[in-house]
Amino acid sequence: MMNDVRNNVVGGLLLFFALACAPALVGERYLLNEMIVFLIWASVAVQWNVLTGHAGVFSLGQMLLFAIGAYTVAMTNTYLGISPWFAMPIGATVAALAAVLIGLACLRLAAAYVALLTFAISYMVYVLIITETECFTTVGGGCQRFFGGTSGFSRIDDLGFRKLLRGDWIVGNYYMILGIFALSFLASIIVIHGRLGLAFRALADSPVYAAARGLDRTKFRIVAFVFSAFFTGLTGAAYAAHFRTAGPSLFDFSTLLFILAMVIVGGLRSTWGPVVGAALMMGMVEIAKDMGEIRNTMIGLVIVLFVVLMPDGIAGLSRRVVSRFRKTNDAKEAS
Amino acid sequence: MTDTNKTTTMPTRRNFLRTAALGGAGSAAMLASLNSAARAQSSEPIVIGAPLPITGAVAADGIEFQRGLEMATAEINELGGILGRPLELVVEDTASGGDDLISSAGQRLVDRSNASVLISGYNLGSNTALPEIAADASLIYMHADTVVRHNELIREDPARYWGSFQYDPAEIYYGIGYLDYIKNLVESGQFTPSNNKIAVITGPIAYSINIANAIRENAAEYGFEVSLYESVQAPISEWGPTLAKLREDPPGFIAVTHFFPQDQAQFMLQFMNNPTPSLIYMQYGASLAAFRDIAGDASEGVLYATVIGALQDEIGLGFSEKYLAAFGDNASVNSGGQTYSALHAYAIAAALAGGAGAAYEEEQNRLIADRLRTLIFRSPMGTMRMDPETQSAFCYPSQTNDPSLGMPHIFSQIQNKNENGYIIAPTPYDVAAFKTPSWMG
Amino acid sequence: MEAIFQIIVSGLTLGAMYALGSVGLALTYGTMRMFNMAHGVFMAIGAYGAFFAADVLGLPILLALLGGIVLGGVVGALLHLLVVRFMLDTKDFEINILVATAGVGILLQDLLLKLFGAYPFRQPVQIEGTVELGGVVIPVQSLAILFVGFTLISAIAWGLTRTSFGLSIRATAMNRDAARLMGVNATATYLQVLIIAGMLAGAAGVMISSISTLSPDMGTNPAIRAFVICVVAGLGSVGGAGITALALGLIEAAVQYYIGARFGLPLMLALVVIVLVRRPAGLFGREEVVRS
Amino acid sequence: MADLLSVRNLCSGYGHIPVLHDVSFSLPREGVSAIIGPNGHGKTTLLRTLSGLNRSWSGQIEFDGAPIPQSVEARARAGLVHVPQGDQLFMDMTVMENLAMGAYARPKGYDLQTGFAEVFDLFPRLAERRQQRVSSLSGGERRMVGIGRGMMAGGKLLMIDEPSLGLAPIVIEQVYDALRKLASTGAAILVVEENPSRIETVAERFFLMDGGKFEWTGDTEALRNSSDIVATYLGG
Repeated sequence: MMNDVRNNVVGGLLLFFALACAPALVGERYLLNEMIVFLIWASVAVQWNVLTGHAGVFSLGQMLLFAIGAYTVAMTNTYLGISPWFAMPIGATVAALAAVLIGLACLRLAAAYVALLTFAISYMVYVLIITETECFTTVGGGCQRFFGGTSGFSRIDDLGFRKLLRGDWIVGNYYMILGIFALSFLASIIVIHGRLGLAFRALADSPVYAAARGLDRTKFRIVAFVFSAFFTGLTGAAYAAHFRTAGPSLFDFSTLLFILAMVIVGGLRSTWGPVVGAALMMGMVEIAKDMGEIRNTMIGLVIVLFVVLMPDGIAGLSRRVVSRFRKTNDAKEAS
Repeated sequence: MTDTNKTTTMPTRRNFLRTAALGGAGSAAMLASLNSAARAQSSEPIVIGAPLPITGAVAADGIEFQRGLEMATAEINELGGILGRPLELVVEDTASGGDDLISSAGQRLVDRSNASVLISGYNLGSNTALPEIAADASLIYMHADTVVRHNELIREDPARYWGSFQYDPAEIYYGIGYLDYIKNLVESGQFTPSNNKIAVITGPIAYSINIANAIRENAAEYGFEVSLYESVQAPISEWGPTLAKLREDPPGFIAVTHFFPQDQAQFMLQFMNNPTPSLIYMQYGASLAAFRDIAGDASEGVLYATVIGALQDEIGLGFSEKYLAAFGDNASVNSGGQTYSALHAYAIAAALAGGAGAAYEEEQNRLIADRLRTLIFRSPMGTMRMDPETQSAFCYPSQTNDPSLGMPHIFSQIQNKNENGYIIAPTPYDVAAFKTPSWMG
Repeated sequence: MEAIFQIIVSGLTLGAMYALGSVGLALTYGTMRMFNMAHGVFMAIGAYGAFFAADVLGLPILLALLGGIVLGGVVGALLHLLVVRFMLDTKDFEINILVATAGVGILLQDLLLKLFGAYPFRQPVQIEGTVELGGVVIPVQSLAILFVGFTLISAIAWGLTRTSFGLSIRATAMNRDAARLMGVNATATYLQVLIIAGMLAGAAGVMISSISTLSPDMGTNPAIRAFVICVVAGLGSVGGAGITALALGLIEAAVQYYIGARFGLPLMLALVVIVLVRRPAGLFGREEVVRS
Repeated sequence: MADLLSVRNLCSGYGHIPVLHDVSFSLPREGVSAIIGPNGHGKTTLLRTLSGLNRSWSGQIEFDGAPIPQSVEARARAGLVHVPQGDQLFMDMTVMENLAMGAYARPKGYDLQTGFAEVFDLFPRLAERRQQRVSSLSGGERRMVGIGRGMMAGGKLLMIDEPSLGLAPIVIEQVYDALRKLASTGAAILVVEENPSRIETVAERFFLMDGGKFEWTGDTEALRNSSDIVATYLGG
């Protein structure tokens, strides 16, 4: 078990250093920005995988937790002038607290109901935000609603890199986001391959046996939910700090499905799947953009093909390839 | 308008140039002469980057924005491009999405397509993503988001956002302009309301709310009383409960600032089942052909206004005719005309400034921005003249008394369900007189 | 008094539309534990199908409505034959199918956009005119929606409980292996269920577009509502979905009148959350919830 | 006349773990046969493989003189009726609906009432509960519905998995009485039962399964004479 952690952490560090070198090789702001988006979605996907793949909680409320982190940064900055640097951990904590409440309300239930209840809650919050019409303050003749309404918040204070690095400010943002991704991924490795992951597996394999051993299913599910909410919220906060906005489009159903597709295409229940899935999906969209007209047709088609042909994702496929390779090798050695 | 359509068949090159001159107004001649005076600088095309909502909720408008740009690009190239360099249009889809998608599209145009300018109609989101991209890349960005937020942005940090222009007035002028218009209507004796109450119905989008609030806050000053202020969700198809409220206390005026054409059409259809003696004004949506298609007879009598709509004079009709001939009768002149006008204005400004600038060429782009800031450009939508303080187009008559110095805030009334509404105000752009709607007769 | 009558009319119209949208979704989930994320696009396809039949082919509206419904069924069948069939026995079916059908939705919506553009066409398949009832003027189309909704949903409810075909669907839903042991071809049943759900979506699309407009993404909002209604009703409860949809339509109309139009949907959702937390299997669902 | 069921070298299992090893046997067209043996040694797997719920890895199955069809539903339609372990009823349906499902594969003209009458004759308790949801019945009653549902199919072979599992002794008596009555009609029945003493008086042919193989086969008399063998495998 410790070996598992070590191997994965070493792998993670290699990835981290490779990604850390990227700005030196990639001068283009567009590409760096896309890599930032990749790191953000990869972090959300990694946490989703911990929650759904390992703890068996099928949540559709991940974008709500993400948005809570983002809105915390936006609102504390807009109304109280708090720096995004301070607001990020606050955002993560608020998201975790929200997860405690939501978890207590619905994690006793079976998978499908958890999915729907978390979805209903997040949709309700979304509708309340976008139908808000009373102005909280008026800025230059325009209306600023308390939760930002349909336009959300914008022009959140810069992280300070514009002053420091001038034209290369995006490199500063990149490293900040990379740090958060690394934190989130490292935490997921420790959870998946640690004692908590062991408990999850025990609960998934034999709920009765696990219960007999004194493992409380609901308690572990809530722990997993709050844990992943913290990092999802932190990523959301970083999103707001980078894009300097937070708005209701964070709740877009298409975004939710896009990230879910990353988890599934990469491989549910794996460790590295979501990262690979995120890279793949982002790369695919990038290629599709060059195809102009048929962009969405292609994205839809590729998602369907992946899920139908590779139900356990890329991680599952690579496992099968590796085991076949080992088998043939073993056979060769034996003969 | 339907009559003029018939005359347009297979334009010859001469014909094309003549109508191009009509569409682009005096600008075409100016650009042509600037171009002929100049030696071609290079044959490298100038990339016009267009971050537009081609898919998603507002795709209908996004596609028109693209058409407008395509048409302007073709015309300008026909005239020799900008100082001999042809234009090339590159569109990125913002998918009617939020700032992440919008800024990704914008950044891609800058870095990948080497766009020399960003031009859009409107995008959803916070309306600050593209000004940021433009500021970072020292580019010109022209949009018609029609938001007061743009004005705040420029006022706060003019040094950073020198390149961002809103080529129509902010939405707040709608509210005051509306009150001003109905007051005038009553005072001039064209219309006698049943009472001085206004029912304001708004949707959830900031644009609608800002207009509704402007009406609510200023109504008393103009001698009106807001008797109902209702926010609805979008989309909404069942207006029964809201209409029941209206019918309990029938107001003299109803202002629907929620702007989806299909929702407005449903409102009219359900309203006409049992109408109250109220003059109905609808924001934006009623200006689209879809509104008349869906509402049919119920559309007749409705007032609408726009701060950037095709005029029904020689230039405006010339453009409309050409546009519909190119893209079919369902095409929306008011949307396509926006980006069409913007690109023409940019071309003139760039030609005057000595050529288009690429990304990060701050010096050249600042020259173009200076030209744009002082340009008085007569487009098919009226005169585009920037307020140097907010880099938004001046509004006539709210901000200036001179119609040749501001983008007209035009009021139209649908008097025939088969045609766009007729412009009934302000002078000199009006082509018809206000008619009391049939349900009040 | 007039207002109350108006609220009832509006509420029933809304409810009938919601019901048409949700029953198909409930049926698919109930039978095969599959949430069809392309359900909203199926509605749009039905709506465009009817539009095409009436406007381009010039068919009478009844035939056009039928055309929209049939087209919905065809798309449902294709979804089964090209996608679902291959995924039925995979691990994580419930999650994977969500993503796969979402992909199908993106694909089909884009095709609609390519075929018809984004122009918000008027749905020609509708009946114009009004009738007056107790001082309230009711559009005939509202009555048509109520009629179509009521007829289709009763037909489904009757079919499910009173025919051997319906019995086999319910049996497959409750216990697939046992149903197969009785000689039920589960794969064929799933195909039939997706055809029926597609037809219902098609009908819902025609009805919804008749009182709003056609657009490739017209199904998104109705489908999300349908999703929520299925949850309140209890997953897979078809009759429950119908009743819940009507009730929620009435509540929404009343809230719009008495509290304010913007609170209609949020209050409905709050109700959903309360119902679910208190009655996890939904109002009509039976207890199949794993509680620790 | 050929055997009703003939199985040769059948292998099967779960995942990669083999459970059945080269099982071969055949059943005549009439009479009750029983598979006995300790739990966890493949009895249920054998029935599931016969009915198609488990894939057979290798070997041949012939049913009614022809190779058995592939799918579960086709086997059911061919007359191979499997009453699975743990009843596997349609819990939200009424007793009548469950029974009606049993006759699902029968030709269109079949009158359900005849079937109902036969089942209610055998299990009068079900007649009283006919409109109740199965989920509200007791364990014994559910077992009766399960067997009754199997009877409704009017198949050629009725395979019943552990009819006594989890029931109180008095209910077990009732169930076996019913089986005995059913057997007296001459139907072909295959029963899986852990405890040979329960089935001893009902069946006429016995297969002792251990470790996924038939270790011993014989008739009632042979079973009585081989109590030592049986004891070895069943521990008593």
